[in-house]
Amino acid sequence: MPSLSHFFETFFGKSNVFIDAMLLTLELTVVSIVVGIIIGLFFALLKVSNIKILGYISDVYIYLVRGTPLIVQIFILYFGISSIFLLPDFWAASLALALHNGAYIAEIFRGTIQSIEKGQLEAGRSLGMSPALTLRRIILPQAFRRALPPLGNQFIIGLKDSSLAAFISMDELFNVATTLGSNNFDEMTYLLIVAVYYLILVAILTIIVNLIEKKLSISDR
Amino acid sequence: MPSLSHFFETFFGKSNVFIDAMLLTLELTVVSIVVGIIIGLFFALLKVSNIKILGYISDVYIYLVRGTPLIVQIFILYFGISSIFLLPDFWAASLALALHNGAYIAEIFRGTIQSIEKGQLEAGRSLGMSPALTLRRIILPQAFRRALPPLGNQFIIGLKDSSLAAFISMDELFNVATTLGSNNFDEMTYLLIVAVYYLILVAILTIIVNLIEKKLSISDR
Amino acid sequence: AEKEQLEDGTKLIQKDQFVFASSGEFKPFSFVKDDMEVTGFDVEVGKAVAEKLGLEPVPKRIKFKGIVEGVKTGRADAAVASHTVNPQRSKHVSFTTPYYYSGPQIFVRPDSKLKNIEDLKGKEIAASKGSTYADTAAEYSKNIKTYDSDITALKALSEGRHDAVITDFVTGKTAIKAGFDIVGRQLIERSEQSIVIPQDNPQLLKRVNTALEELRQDGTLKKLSQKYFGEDITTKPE
Amino acid sequence: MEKRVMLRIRNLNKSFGDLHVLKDIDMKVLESDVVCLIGSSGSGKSTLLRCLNFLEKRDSGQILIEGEEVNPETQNINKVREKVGMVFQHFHLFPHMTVIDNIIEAPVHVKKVPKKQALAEAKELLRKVGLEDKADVYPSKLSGGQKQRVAIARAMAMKPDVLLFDEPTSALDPELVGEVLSTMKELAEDGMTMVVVTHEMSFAREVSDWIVFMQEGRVIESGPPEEFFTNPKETRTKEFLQTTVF
Amino acid sequence: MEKRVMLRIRNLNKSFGDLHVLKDIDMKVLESDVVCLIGSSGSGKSTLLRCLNFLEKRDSGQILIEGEEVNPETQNINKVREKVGMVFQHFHLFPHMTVIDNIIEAPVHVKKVPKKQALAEAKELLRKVGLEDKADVYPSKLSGGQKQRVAIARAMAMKPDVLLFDEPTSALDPELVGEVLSTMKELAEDGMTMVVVTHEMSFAREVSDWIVFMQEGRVIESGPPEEFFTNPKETRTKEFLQTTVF
Ligand SMILES: Nc1ncnc2c1ncn2[C@@H]1O[C@H](COP(=O)(O)OP(=O)(O)OP(=O)(O)O)[C@@H](O)[C@H]1O
Ligand SMILES: Nc1ncnc2c1ncn2[C@@H]1O[C@H](COP(=O)(O)OP(=O)(O)OP(=O)(O)O)[C@@H](O)[C@H]1O
Ligand SMILES: [Mg+2]
Ligand SMILES: [Mg+2]
Repeated sequence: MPSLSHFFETFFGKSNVFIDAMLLTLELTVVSIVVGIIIGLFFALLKVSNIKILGYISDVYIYLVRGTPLIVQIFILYFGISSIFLLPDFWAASLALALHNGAYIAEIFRGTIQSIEKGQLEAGRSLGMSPALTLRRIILPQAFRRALPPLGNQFIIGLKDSSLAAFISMDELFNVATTLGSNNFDEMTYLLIVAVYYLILVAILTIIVNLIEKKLSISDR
Repeated sequence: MPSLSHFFETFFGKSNVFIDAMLLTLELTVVSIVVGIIIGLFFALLKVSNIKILGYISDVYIYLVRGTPLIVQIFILYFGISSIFLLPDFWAASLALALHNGAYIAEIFRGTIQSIEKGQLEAGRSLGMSPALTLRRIILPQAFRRALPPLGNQFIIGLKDSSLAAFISMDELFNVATTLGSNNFDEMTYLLIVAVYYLILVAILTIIVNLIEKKLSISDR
Repeated sequence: AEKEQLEDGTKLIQKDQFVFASSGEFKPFSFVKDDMEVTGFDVEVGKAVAEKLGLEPVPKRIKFKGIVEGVKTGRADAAVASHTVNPQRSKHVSFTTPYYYSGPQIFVRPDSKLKNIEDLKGKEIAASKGSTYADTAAEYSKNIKTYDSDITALKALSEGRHDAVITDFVTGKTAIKAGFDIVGRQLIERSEQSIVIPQDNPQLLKRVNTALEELRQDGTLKKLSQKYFGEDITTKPE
Repeated sequence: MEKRVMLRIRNLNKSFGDLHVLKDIDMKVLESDVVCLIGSSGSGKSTLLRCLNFLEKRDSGQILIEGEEVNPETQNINKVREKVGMVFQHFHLFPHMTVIDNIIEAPVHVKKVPKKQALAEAKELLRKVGLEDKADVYPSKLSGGQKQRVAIARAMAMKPDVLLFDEPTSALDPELVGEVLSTMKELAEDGMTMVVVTHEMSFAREVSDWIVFMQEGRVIESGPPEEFFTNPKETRTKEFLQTTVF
Repeated sequence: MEKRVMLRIRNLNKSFGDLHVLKDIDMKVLESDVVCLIGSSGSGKSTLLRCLNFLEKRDSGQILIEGEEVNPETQNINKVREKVGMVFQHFHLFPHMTVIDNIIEAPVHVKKVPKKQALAEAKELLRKVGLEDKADVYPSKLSGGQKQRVAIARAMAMKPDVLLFDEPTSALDPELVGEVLSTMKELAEDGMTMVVVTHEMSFAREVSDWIVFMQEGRVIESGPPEEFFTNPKETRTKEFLQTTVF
């Protein structure tokens, strides 16, 4: 275990490097969650589409993602994506994470879409709105609102999962810790420092998620 | 992408290596979940103990685990454990994973213990049973039963998470894939093979969890 | 963690074993055979050292990033893993005398115009994480990407990612032999590779240095180098 | 002057799996008439209404609106629905929109009415149902009776030829029933064609022009209210009227 | 022969936060008497019973069992509880144990009665409550009345000196109330000392030796049932008896 003074010296001495890494961690997380929301919405819609074959496609995607470890997916997707088209590193890494997040987000949306009572759909249809219009104007806005708290949690999970992008050359927090750490033969100090960064980020996000939850439950009254 | 014939050739040709790795994956998972159950039960009891300071200790443990990525924990714990006492590799890796699983399992138990109605405790107390005896004979057996389905899910998560033990020298499925893969300059084939192993394991476990859930819901009637 | 202590003060995890670590993902220095048994130049050097020490050799694979921390925290007695000596590292661990001399080389795709270190400026360079090659690369460009293993970095290069990889010339050569679509360019510098021993074990350091000297004298090191590289990389180049 | 036939149903049949819910329904609704559908629970009233609005698919039979046959397989069903409005037992207002946005939603997005005009018309409708002060309020802030009146305004905003009501007051607290019924009476007086499923017999007697009594998926008896209530022909109708509180 | 005083309460006070729930309660229960506690909802009956069993902590006052003061701070509360059994409104059987295991649980694990003996006694108790055929059944398979009878047997298995009942029949379907009340009557006839919170006035009148009437945390009136029901002294008692259906 490193001494406290050594820990703080490194913590503050290298803070610019860590802050850059933290920003990359946040960028990876935001992009992979935003893209994951698009992917997740797409597969959730397949699943609730009433067309069986589309539902199966969605099932297979979700099963593949939920049935394998993220680290395996990251390696396969990163190199798999590369062999199809050459995205810049950041986008390849984000897409790999997004495909992972997408499966979990698809499940979130499927749940909240199905939680909207059938009467809402029927009210829209009875007013002459097409299925697509009803979905877009009536169902999805409500499903999105209900999805906010679980999406917040998925964001926190995604933040932590982004650490595995270290293995595909992203200089995010964990990568910086192990790279600088093993370069200096002093991994423990660096690992403890990034752990502190993660703890702070997660604490802030948890507070935000709780605020959203509270606000929604008040405005639902 | 590897050709299908190459994939199957490797899949069956190296099956003994993969099966050994799969067994290690399962051993790591079982041990880390069983030890995690003990740890989780301990912290759940701290949390429901009505002694505030013990509850805080439990909160801190859970926050530390839930607030940092598993890969960071694994590195810190594995080396941290080593610098305190020298466990054999397998046990150090299992303990690192168990400390992670333990936090999630603690939350599971806290939830199911608190879900047992207060009347059960009062009935035990009114019969002259001590708090400890009531806990052991009345509350915990019921809490355990209710915890079975979420514990099953945690087992599946733990199985996938055990892939990160690759980074602390366990030759489980993912490690075999990357090591053999990079030595043969053929990572994709090996990664796809272990993905298949994980998919099969997760599918079997999911069926088992669903069976348990069904059985419990029938006997609850 | 408490290790067992021999009469002369040498500390070992098991008193009759020499547990040494390598990554197993650094062909041909360390790699696994199809039964997952680890071998390679580093591993055979480690085994030879163990024999000279009169101990049972126990090779152990730890992913490259964790090797040094593994040695420091007592998961292995030493690392025989092609670690390059540098002064900063010496603050945290002890290095033996070098058991081979090597150097980083620039690797690019065959169609690349990039030839030498001057051309590296502003280019995207990949290297393996935690290696000194990442530092070397950083001297020429700000745009560095790191991977868990050299092979992965070279693989990414051959698939069209990054402009160059800096890695050990032997590793590059092996990858080219395995069919990677890359070529070697300028050899950048010379470096010394040593066995890593924890700092609190001076007696072991002394005994391993003695063993290495014996292996140099009786030609074992040279023989191993010939076997793996077809040339002797164990003597200091002039 | 003879009234036009607004809605004509011929030989309508509908089953849910093995359950034959509507059996050879024949029925017509004249322009600006109020037709009340009555019958005991499970007799198929809601299903019939939902077939008229194509929320359920009929198995066989014809539905004609203003003399033209409507076939959801070959025609644009949304166009047809613009002519037939529906008010539900549980209102089904859109909770994420204000009252006025609920009302202009369909005119603006389906009929492409300019927003300004839609807003003006919506305000007029709100005035009619007595809720002009609630325009910018969210539905969760309204009482049940207010919700149902907004739902009526929302349906009216599409200027339908026929308005269908499925037990519009049975989810309301008793003291709120009156305000909804009087809104419906006003609509009837304005000449709106309405088909109302209801258990409010006094409303049916007072407001409707025609009563249709259903049992077990069949139309048992129909006629003008005075005759129906005072002198029912069928024994099953008599039995039903005896067990019903007025 | 004078009856022994089994339970004596002096000056008992209890508050929940600002809410003063029990005010200077004074009361005694004689050996083999049945005391019925009656009073309107919220008057503090359950709280009093729970204080007697130390499920709630009293704020001040004394509780004496067989003449000895009981103080949970200085004495082993579990030992005291062995003397005082409790039957709850909602039974609280242990769902993961069979009926017979529910009954022997406390004797075996608290009193360390040999399992064989405990089983024999439990069978005898089950026979008494008329459920000998349900020994190996899980509680979820029993009706409410059967559950409550098992709960009584479970409490009796500890051979308590006093048995407390908190509205033992008010969670039951009306047709199941009788079987529980008759089990309680038999217990009374066997000489069990019982304190019963109940709204079953006919049971109170017929079975009890003493009635205690509470209101707003105070004992308003107490006396033998004939006197209490036919000639209450306090106006508040009269009012309560008038509004209560017999
Ligand atoms: N979606 C459905 N699937 C299967 N059966 C249905 C469905 N909707 C209605 N039914 C059945 O069809 C029959 C007629 O139902 P319907 O709702 O039309 O009756 P109703 O006259 O409106 O009764 P109520 O007065 O209770 O509303 C009932 O037996 C009902 O159970
Ligand atoms: N745990 C508690 N915390 C706060 N207040 C309580 C608690 N338990 C009971 N009370 C309050 O104490 C008062 C007396 O409650 P108690 O349950 O003793 O009444 P009761 O006579 O048994 O009524 P009922 O006939 O409804 O069972 C009530 O106002 C109740 O709300
Ligand atoms: Mg209906
Ligand atoms: Mg009570």
